[in-house]
Amino acid sequence: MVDPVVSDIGYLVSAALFLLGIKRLSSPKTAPQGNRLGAYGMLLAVLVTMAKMYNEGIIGLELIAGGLALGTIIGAWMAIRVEMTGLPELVALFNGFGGGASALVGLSEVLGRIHNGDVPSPGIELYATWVAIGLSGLVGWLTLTGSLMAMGKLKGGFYIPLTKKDDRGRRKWVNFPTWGPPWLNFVKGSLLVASLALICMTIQEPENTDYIYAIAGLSGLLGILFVLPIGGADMPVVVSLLNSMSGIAAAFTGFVIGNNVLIIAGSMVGAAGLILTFIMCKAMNRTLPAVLFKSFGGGGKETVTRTKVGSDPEEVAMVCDGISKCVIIPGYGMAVSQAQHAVKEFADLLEAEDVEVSYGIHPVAGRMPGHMNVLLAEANVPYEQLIEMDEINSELPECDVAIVIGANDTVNPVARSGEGPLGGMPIIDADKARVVVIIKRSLSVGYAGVDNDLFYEDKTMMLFGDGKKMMNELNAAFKDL
Amino acid sequence: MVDPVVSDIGYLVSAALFLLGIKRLSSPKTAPQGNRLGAYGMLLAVLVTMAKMYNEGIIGLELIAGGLALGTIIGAWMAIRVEMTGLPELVALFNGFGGGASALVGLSEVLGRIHNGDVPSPGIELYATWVAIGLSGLVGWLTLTGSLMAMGKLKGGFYIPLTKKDDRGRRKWVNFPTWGPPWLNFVKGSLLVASLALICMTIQEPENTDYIYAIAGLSGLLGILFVLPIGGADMPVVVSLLNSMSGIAAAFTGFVIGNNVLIIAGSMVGAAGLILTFIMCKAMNRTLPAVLFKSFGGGGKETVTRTKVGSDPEEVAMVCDGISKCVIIPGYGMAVSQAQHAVKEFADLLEAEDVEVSYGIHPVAGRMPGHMNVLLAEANVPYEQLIEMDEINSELPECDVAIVIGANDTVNPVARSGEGPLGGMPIIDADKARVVVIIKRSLSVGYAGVDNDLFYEDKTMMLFGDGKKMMNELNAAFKDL
Amino acid sequence: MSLTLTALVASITVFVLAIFLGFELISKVPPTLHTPLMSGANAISGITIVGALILSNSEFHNGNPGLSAWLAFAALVMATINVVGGFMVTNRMLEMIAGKKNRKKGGH
Amino acid sequence: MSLTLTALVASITVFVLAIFLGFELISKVPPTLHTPLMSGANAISGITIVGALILSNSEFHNGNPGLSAWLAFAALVMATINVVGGFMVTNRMLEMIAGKKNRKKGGH
Ligand SMILES: NC(=O)c1ccc[n+]([C@@H]2O[C@H](COP(=O)([O-])OP(=O)(O)OC[C@H]3O[C@@H](n4cnc5c(N)ncnc54)[C@H](OP(=O)(O)O)[C@@H]3O)[C@@H](O)[C@H]2O)c1
Ligand SMILES: NC(=O)c1ccc[n+]([C@@H]2O[C@H](COP(=O)([O-])OP(=O)(O)OC[C@H]3O[C@@H](n4cnc5c(N)ncnc54)[C@H](OP(=O)(O)O)[C@@H]3O)[C@@H](O)[C@H]2O)c1
Repeated sequence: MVDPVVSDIGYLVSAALFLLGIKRLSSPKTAPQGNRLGAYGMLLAVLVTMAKMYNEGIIGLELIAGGLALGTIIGAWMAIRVEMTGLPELVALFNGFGGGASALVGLSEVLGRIHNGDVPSPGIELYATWVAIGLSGLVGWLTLTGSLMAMGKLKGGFYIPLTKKDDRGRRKWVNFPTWGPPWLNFVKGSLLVASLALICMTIQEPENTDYIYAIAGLSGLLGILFVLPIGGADMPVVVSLLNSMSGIAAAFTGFVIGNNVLIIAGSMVGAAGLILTFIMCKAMNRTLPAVLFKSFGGGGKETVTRTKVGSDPEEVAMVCDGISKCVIIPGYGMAVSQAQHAVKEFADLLEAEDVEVSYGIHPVAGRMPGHMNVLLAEANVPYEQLIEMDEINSELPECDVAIVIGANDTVNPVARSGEGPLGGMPIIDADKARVVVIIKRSLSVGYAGVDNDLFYEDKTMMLFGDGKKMMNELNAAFKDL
Repeated sequence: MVDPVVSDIGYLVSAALFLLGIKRLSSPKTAPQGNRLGAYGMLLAVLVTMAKMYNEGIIGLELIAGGLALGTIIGAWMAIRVEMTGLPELVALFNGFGGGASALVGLSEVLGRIHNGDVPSPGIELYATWVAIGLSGLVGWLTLTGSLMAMGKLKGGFYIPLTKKDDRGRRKWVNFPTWGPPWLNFVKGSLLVASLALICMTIQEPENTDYIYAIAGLSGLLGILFVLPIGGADMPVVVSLLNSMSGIAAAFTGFVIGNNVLIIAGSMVGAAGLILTFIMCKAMNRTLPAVLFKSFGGGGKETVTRTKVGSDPEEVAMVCDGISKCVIIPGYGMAVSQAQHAVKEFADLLEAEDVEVSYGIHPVAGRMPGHMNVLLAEANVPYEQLIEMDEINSELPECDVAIVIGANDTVNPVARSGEGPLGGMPIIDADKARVVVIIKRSLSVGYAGVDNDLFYEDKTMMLFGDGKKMMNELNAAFKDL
Repeated sequence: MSLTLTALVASITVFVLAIFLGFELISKVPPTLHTPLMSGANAISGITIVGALILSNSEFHNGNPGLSAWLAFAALVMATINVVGGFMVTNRMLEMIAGKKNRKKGGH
Repeated sequence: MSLTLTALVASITVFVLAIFLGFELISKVPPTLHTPLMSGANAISGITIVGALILSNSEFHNGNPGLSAWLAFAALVMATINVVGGFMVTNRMLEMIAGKKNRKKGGH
């Protein structure tokens, strides 16, 4: 008699842990603790559920143990194996799994009920349960396919297997498509309306599984079409939005199986994720509707027609000799080439000569928010040297040398003009420094696919090559001075 | 069949309105709207309840209509009639009524149940209901008596009726007592423990009304002893804490009658009130335990032994002629004498002579937070001229004349020494101005009962008399110049 | 109104969530608004009026109000004073603070 | 698991409160924490694992798992990946950001 209460209270505690977890995750000092609290909450919820099942008699032990073991191994393996550059994709993938799981739970429940002849007669229970199943399916499948699309876009594209390798030993690369004529929005709208209509129809004919499968199909398609027109540069925002949706899907699943902890945790994540989405939009200087309904960025690479003579490490080392202030501006290229340790070594060399070194961190440098901070922290760069955009911009006019390593869009002066895909995005004013050194492999464009005038300015020295290799050569040259 | 749902949803909407109301009340622009949302929520809750009762059959119509009418008339009359200086007392009184109402509901429920023989047999229902009744009584009665004490202390004292009138035509005035030896904390602790023990005993003997009455008695006494040692200057903090408690009492009442809207609204107010209490403590530069368990301020007036020759309005008007910057520092005395319109007129006169006028607003000037802002807004002083303490302090050294009207503690330099009742309270540095004019009726002390050295400084001109009268004379003198 | 365990736990869930919500709702309040906020929240805590209403209607014995009905009546009066007075007085304060500003904007 | 109206409304109440709570919880997040917060919240949304567990245990017919049991199994695997991988990866990110700082404090 007392058991269900104990488990209910256990669920309540776990919901409270989630709540505190989310709250702590949003502040730098408490974030690791926040994550741990969330994990404890989840562990508690699982244990309480198992205890409850144990009380009622476990019949599917193999299935349960197998599922848990399999999921744990795969999840842990992915989490451990992933490289830092691959993090955003992985988060998107996990998110898709979450949405998919919610949809599957709903599907399993409805099929099981139909099979067992346990369909309620028309009345509040039927309406509430079937609507919840329909909605958790709609949101869940959408999250699954949308997240998989987002993952592909975050990778930027893929190598076609079996094609001829080029001179750098790589196979043919295709970009993930970004395509969205204006009329696609109508299609998306119709799909949504059709799915909702199908949910209404499931109530009329609760035993008809066709409707259920149709909802799955339509909402899966909707997820794909939803992400298709959105440029890769906007993917973090989309993933955050999908994250919010996977929370909502979990909450609906909670209505399906009548469990409060799913409702609480799911809707909390749903709401918090939505707020985070807005915060991220603001950081990228965009509005959510603009992100979702106007295609932008990440698509076709422009062909570069202008040329610029490259410089060499020795020349750059000489320029850096005897200066008093140097700002290092890292970007995606530093992440790809894992140049952070070499960068840190260079900074140490400069500091030994009493040069003041700081790092200018653009909020969307790299491929996920905070990407640069993570990498530079890994290389033991002191936190105080990581300066945020606004602050570094006021320092740059007094800076002797700005070293831009693997960044492009985030220092592109065209953004100030307010036009084109980058228009209006705040940038780091690298061009205000006395000398600008840019380390990248070519003159080609960055994420947003926009040419960068900064490369062609007189004060700019281009150091063509892989980021890590060039930094190491630069360090060697500097030591040889 | 559908009715209870409609009413439940109505309650849910009203809870949401309360939530938005509280949120909006905490930001200047949305505050009036927040209050309105709260009122709509309450109206909705009442209407829903009436509709529900109507459905079930109304038997106590006269009682209900009479109670609502009587309460509305008294409440509205009090709210309309109150003077601005009396606001804090009124809030305390209303708060006490809220707590008392919760306690009475619990009492009514338990007596009714005992009378009807509707006492549940031992089990979860008995435990939950009786504990909730006990707790709502404990918190509710405590809130009632504590709030009444707080109200008395906010008034500062009372005239003893029927005593001989003095030369100003006033009867004998006694200060509200502030008394709290350290051992009183033990007494309070014991009372609390005893009340909790009584609640446990009501569960054993649910039909025994003696316990219920004993809880009421003890917790009422506890409320009195709780507020007795706390000085009048700390009353707003205490009222805020009691406000939080009245919310908790309402939440417990919600458990008693099994109604979610009471639980939601009550616990929300309870939590929000607690946070507000901490915020207010911080603004007054104190900690909550210090406020609650160390008696301070508002007590015995020191006898003034030193003397200072008063000035007259003509002299002050001459000093104010031809200056370029004047800061007006209002305090409780301006509120009492309703001098704000005269002050505004004086400011207009100065501004006509191109003097820069601003008002220095101390966060705890007057008898409630924001007291001065309310009064000056009433006199149409532009909002931009009301400068907060920190900001005005950086301006005061360049100020020619500081006019202190009815303020005392908030400009008392002794606070900087860090000792005595005022020690450590941030003050407005009126003494940094070139000339200080102080308008008050005598040399006597202010709220905290501490003598003020500023009165005796050479640069200080005392203008003795009622605030409004002196301001009007000053205006006349200034026009005559 | 027989209380089941599940219903009790559901109520406790709501209680806990609302407490968390209350904590989160208020973060920074300028001193000017301390009093109106306190006063407005106080008016909301008069929600106990719902309980007073219900009991004023139910605690009758053979059509006559008993002691507990009169207690409920007293609770109803107090709660109504708290609610009506509370919202009105808060409104008065806020009109002083904000209303004047608005009127000014319109006027000048 | 027959659903009454009252229970449904109670669930909706909880739903609404939790949504409000979610909105209030997050107010200002520094850009560095956007990704970990997203990733951690995502792991929490894997709470659907509870549903998958329950259904993995119940959807049997004569002791044999039917289609819906296998669906629940798939859901369980996915949810577990989401939960385990999600918390671990978040932890890795945060260790990068914050852990290093702490180690430094200790070391130097
Ligand atoms: N932070 C986020 O949340 C986020 C997420 C998604 C998208 N975005 C978008 O990504 C962009 C970030 O700007 P960003 O300046 O950091 O990067 P970027 O504009 O994408 O440019 C990166 C540059 O690095 C170079 N590069 C690539 N691999 C390299 C290697 N191995 N060694 C050296 N250089 C290499 C590339 O030039 P070469 O090919 O010539 O070497 C490329 O031009 C913005 O448009 C932003 O909106 C941001
Ligand atoms: N704001 C709050 O939340 C709050 C609440 C409660 C207590 N307090 C406390 O109250 C104090 C506020 O400081 P304060 O500087 O505003 O006031 P105060 O220190 O209380 O001094 C007010 C002065 O006004 C004078 N006065 C009284 N009636 C007057 C009249 N009709 N005309 C002219 N002067 C008159 C009094 O002197 P005479 O008798 O000589 O005229 C008195 O010294 C602080 O100690 C604060 O902690 C604040």
